[in-house]
Amino acid sequence: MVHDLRFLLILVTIWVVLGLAGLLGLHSIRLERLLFLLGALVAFSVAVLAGMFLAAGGTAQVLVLPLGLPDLPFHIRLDALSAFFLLLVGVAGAGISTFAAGYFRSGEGTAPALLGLQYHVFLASMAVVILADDAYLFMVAWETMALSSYFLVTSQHRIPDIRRAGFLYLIMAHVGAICILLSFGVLQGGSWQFTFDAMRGASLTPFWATTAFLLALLGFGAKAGLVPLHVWLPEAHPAAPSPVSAMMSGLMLKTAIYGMLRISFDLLHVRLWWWGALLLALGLFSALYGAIFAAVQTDMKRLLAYSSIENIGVIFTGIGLAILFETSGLRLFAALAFTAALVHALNHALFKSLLFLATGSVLHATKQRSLGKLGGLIRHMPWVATLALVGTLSIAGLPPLNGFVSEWLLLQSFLFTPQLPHAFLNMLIPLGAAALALTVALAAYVMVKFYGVIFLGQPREASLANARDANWLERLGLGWLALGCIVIGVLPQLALRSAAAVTGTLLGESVRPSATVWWIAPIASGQASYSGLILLLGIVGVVGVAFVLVRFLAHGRVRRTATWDCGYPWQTSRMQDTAEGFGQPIRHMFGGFFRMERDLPSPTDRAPRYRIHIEDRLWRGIYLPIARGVQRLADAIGVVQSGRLSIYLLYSFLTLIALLIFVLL
Amino acid sequence: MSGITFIRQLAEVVLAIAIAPLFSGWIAQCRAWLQNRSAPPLLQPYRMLDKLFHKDAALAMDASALFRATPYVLFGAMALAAAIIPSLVTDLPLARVADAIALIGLFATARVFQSLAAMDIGTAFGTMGARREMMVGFLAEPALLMVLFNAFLVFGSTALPDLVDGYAAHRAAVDPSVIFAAVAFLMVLLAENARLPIDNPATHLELTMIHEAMLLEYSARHLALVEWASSLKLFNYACIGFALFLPWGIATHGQDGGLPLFLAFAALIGKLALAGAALAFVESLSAKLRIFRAPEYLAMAFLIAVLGLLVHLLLRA
Amino acid sequence: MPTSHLIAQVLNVLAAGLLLISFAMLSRRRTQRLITLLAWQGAILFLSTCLVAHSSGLSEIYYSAALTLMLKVIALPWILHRLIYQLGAQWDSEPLVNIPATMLVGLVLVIFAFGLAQPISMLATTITRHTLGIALAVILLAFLMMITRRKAITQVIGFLAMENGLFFAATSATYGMPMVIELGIALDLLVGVFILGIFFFQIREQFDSLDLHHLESLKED
Amino acid sequence: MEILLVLGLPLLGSVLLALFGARRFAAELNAAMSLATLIVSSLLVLRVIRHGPMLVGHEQFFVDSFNVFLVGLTAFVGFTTALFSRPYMRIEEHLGRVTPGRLRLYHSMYQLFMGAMLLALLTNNMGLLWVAMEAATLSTVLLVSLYRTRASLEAAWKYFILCGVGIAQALFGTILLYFAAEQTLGREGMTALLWTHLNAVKGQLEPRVLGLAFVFLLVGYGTKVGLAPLHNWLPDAHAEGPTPVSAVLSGLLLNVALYAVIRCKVLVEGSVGRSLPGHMLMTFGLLSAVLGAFFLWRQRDIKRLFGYSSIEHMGIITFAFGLGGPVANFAALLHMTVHSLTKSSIFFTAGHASQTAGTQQMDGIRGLLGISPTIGWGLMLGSIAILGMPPFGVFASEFLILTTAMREHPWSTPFLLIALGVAFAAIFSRVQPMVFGESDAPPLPHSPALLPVFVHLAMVLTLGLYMPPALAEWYRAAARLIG
Repeated sequence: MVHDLRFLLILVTIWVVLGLAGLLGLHSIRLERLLFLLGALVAFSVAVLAGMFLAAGGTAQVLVLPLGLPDLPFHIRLDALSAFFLLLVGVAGAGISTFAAGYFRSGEGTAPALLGLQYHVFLASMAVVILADDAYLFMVAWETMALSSYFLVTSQHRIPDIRRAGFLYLIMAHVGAICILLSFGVLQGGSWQFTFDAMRGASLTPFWATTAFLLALLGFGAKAGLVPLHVWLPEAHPAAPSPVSAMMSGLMLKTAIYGMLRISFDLLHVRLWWWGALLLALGLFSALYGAIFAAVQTDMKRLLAYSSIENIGVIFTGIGLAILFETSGLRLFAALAFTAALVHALNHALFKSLLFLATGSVLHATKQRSLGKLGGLIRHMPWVATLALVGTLSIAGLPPLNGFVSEWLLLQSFLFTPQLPHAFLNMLIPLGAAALALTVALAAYVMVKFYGVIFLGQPREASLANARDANWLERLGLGWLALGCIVIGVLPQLALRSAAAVTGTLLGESVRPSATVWWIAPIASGQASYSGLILLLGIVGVVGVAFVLVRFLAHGRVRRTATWDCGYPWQTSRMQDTAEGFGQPIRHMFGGFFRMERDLPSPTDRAPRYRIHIEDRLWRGIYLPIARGVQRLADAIGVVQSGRLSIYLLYSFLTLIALLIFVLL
Repeated sequence: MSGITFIRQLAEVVLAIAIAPLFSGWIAQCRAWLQNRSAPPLLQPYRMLDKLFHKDAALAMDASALFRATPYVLFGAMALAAAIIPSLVTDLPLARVADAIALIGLFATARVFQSLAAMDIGTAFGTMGARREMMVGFLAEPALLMVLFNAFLVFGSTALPDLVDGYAAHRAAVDPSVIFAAVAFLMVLLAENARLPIDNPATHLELTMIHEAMLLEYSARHLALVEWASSLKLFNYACIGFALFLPWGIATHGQDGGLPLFLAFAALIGKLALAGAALAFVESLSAKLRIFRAPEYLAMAFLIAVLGLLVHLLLRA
Repeated sequence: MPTSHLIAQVLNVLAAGLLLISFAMLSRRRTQRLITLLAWQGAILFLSTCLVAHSSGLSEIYYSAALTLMLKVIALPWILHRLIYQLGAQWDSEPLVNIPATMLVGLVLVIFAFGLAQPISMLATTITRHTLGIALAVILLAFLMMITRRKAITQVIGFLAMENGLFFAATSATYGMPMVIELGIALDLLVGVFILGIFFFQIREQFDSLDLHHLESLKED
Repeated sequence: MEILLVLGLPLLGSVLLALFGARRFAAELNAAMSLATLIVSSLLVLRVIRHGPMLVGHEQFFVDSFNVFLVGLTAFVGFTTALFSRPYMRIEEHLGRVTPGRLRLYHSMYQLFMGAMLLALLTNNMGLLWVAMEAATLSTVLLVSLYRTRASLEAAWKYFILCGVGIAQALFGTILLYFAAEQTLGREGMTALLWTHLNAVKGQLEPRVLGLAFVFLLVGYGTKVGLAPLHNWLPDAHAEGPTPVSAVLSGLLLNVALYAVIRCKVLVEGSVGRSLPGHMLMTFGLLSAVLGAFFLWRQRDIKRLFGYSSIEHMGIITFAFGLGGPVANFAALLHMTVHSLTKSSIFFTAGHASQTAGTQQMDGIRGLLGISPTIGWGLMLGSIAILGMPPFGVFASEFLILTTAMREHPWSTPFLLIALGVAFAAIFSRVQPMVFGESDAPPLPHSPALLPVFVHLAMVLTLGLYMPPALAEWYRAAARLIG
């Protein structure tokens, strides 16, 4: 019974059609709104289909389309893994599209119709990437995804910085894509079949398997923003319009995760334990790196971008653990780590999109991106503030919301690493757990900064007073995502059950989704367990009781007074602690990571100013040298074209002689 | 859940809420003795709470709903934690809701809410306090996790009831690593509960304070709830410590009935008394650290915990 | 048979002459002199072609001999003479760097060419087979000459010398290409020279000189 | 019959245009003649598809699936380029860069050039092939020097001398070939130069001679393909000639030259075996690809830029042919097709772009989207296509080539990776600011004809996503022929 797949295909095509339909009215924003809403509907149905498929157990369905290369028609396949990621795309996509329907205004950069086209092509290509079952279709969809998102990023192409960001993004994406291509070239292993089925069948020597794995890691790592391949991410995500940032950060990065999982767990049979160690190290480093840089950002979207790097790092950590366990035969623990990675991917899709969209609303309401010019918006934009609070708490990894679930699962799987049969490794990895804990807590720090500086405190600019709250469509979109965060947080069983289908097919083993409906105990009931539902009910219950008692026994009288000014009556809102201030402890502690230039005012300054500029060491360390090297090489080679005819003749002459000698020998 | 267990659960929560202020009062008294001050009466905390509850709450002009809700959230979180931690008996209906790691998460929730509330008014002190509180938090967490890791390695679970039962099963086996873990845990406890040497609960000297800085804008019943919550937090930490390192006397599975319960209660009181005295002693010996010495302090705690871990792995192998 | 042997001897002598002329071209400075040498080359080609025709008894080679006479001995040199007179370039000469070195390189080339041609010419059935190496040598020498020259006209002369070498190769190794091809080649050659003639004037009016160092502006800088 | 027309029509056209080339309707006539050629050659194509290879005119003309597809391509691009050149040359005239007299030369030479290329493709006679190539060179020399500026003269001169010398080498190669053939075939009825006959007996041909012959042929025709280090004429000629000529040069002439090389390769392989020619081609290919990519990095002139990109792509195609085998040959043929379609369309847009900006210097070209969205999007999409981004067809062939290389000659992939990466960075970093950003240039006097651009791009896009079975079969057959 293949019609799940058929339906999905139809839905994907509908996306494309919607995109094209926008061209009917090139500048009519109304039409676009409608189309975006329809797109949201489609996304929702994709999610529903994928969810039903997973619930049904996820037996693979295959289909061959009469398109593509002559010997290589497009193969598509729906199995548990792809269904899970489709679910992710659908759920988050529905929210983002709804928001986008209310967000895009005409007169901002590209014409709305083109925006709509690129947007829907972007969505569709992501779905196809996940559905693809042969290398060619995969690559086509993959690059289409990069391309459409590039155009979306540069939709306001009159700003040079945005152009620069877009260029950096596209070049990284393209080079990564070539690496993935080469990896496929290895994977097909002599059978000139580029279908994934053939690759599953192909038997590779460890050397070739490693080559394929490393190439894939390069390619997908570049897309996912794994340090040190992350440089494009903090440039491109802020440059894009907020719904697009949400899509890129929430969904597109996950397609890279999908690719990594697909290749290393499905297409490759040989797996070496040190791959896992490598991924683990890279993941932890990225996580820490992202968190630290996020803490010192002063632009709200850059902050979120760096936090994306952090979360991607967390996910890769999970994958690395899974490989380590799997190669040591500890399948159940592998399943646990794998599940943690999957669930965290899903969660990140939800709360990161939510937060990016929230910044979008703030941007529209205030025209400000710099944290130094925001503040106190909870009073003017209560809706956005409340929904963003949900996202903030989730991404900070706090129970009873969803962010905590995945991190809890990951820590749980870390607890079993001492059972690994590798000396040293099983003593080192616990430190990894510590690093993870540090990262999680840092994320909480970052998010307090984010939320506090934007929504709390006094408005730092007078203009903020007339900020308007989001319109109903935007609220709907935000609300949907927030709901997602809460539901997964409170009923993690749902996510676990979906993930169980995946691990079941890929690892042959899966964690127990839940002991009872009440709580989850992934390894064994009676072992470590957690219940978001009861936590939530408990807190709410106690709070309610406490509230009633206080009101009942004491009283509810409130006197509104001025803020205590510590005896200094001339305080202004500019005297609040700033984003820089909030980042200061981090700068102080992790100074080694940054390249800082700052000019401090001297006490005698008439108009004292404080400026700090923080840079990524890796950028100067790796990328600029490469660029310079290419430039030098190009200059050296340019000498060849000297302009003198006799020199050119000499070239031909020497070539001739050389070839003749070559033939003689 | 059957009625009796439910009642037991309820009793434990109520007990915790009731005696938490007493515990902090007792610590204050011990400190006073050790510093040859005339000690405040033991019930002073209750008097203060009572006073605060009957005052009118003075709220800053533009305090948001978040600001007003936070005290209740804090209190709720801490009370729930108290319900989960086996302070008297291990087979509680709620005990399975969260293992130790989840408990840390719960505390983190409380911390975040408190920091956000502190930033809400937008005074310099509030934000500064929030920043420092979060900083201490993210420094303390790795050490705490290492402690739990250690416990897991010894008893194969991070659920507190299992740990306690595990002790009961083979109480003779005291792993040397546990001692390291205990020291680390104590250091973390001091840091997390705004005690010396990280923070001084008794000071209002603006530039050094962390916890107090966040409460500056609170008054009356809100303040009362916050204070109560923080004493509950201290109590909870103490109980976690007992569950991890001196679980003697806690009524394990099957040991229901009056006597074990009473014994457990007595044991708890005794342990609390000793622990309070010990805390006061440690605090009196130590001086407040500069805020940027805090990382070194917590790094030390982390190091000790890791040492414990490695010791365990070595001995096991 | 003795006559064919004799003919072969004569052919070899002619070939040697061809080679000699190529070396002479390498070392001449005066443009006019070069043109004369070119004409001489053509003449030798004509003779050798006649001989080949005679010995092989293939009539169409006579045609190609006639073609050679008309084109290479009469037409092209004449056109070139007219050109340089009209361009007023008949007296100008160009400095050549280090003629002995050039000669030495040329010598090496000749050896190389012979070595290259040796195994092949063994296969040939024609009586002229040994001259294949010489033809190749002539081609390479002409190439060398084009490289060393700094003036447009002299480069063209080098180019034509190369054609001569090719033609010689064709006749000596294979009794000449089929007629159609030869006609086509000749036509191309003629048209090419005409176009070049046009070019000379244009270049002159643009740069008022035919020195190639004016034509070095298009480059990577 | 068709063949006669295919060859006759362009010649007739060049004669007519030599007479009326200066008239108002000359451009239309040019287009019409090209259209006629296109129609006839498509008839020829259909016929070959239906009845298979054909050998006509005393075996002087030979059509198999390899060259017939190039014939179709050549006729098609010739036609679209004629369409494009109509408004383009009008604008040039309007800008006073060409006189009616020059236009006459231009049109007549254009047709002659098309004729010469078709002859080169269709002939079965290696000598005739040589003659046709030389004729093509001569006609394009005049086209390149059309503007009579210093730069264009210099470019034409270099083009002439380099290609002349190269072609001379090719002639020597041909002579050697003939010489070798004579040993086996004898010289009865001058069949010894007919490719079909040579192909029949290639097994018996003397390997040493053929090895030498291949060297000369490769250097000779390779010069016209633009293989590094024989490429030096190419960027100048592309940059200085009128844009339609640049389009046909890199869209068609390079293909035809490469066609010649491959025909020779087939013969040589038969006698000396695969490895020698294969390695030569692969080396040349990689060298051209890498050098071309690095040259791209430092360009300022838009047409020069894309000239170098042609070198890079020719390198890739040559490399693929060097790899050999059904997959690689298939990919190479596909790449020939999509490259000539894409590159010509890029030159169309680049030409109009430089007309709007009034300069070929890329620093002077800004904000095309603002001036004329069609030009802007044309250039953007074209560059993206030529850079091998899916879903455009260029990617399809690069996909096959890279994956094949990865398995067969892994050592070569780093070079390809570098070449593609550098080329991408170079071209895109130039194109982006030209397309995006602000500009205040005035619109063109005549409306540009960009229909061909989008037709080409649409075809390339289709080839990337769906290849008609007939076409695929045809490519396969051709790939088999090349072996």
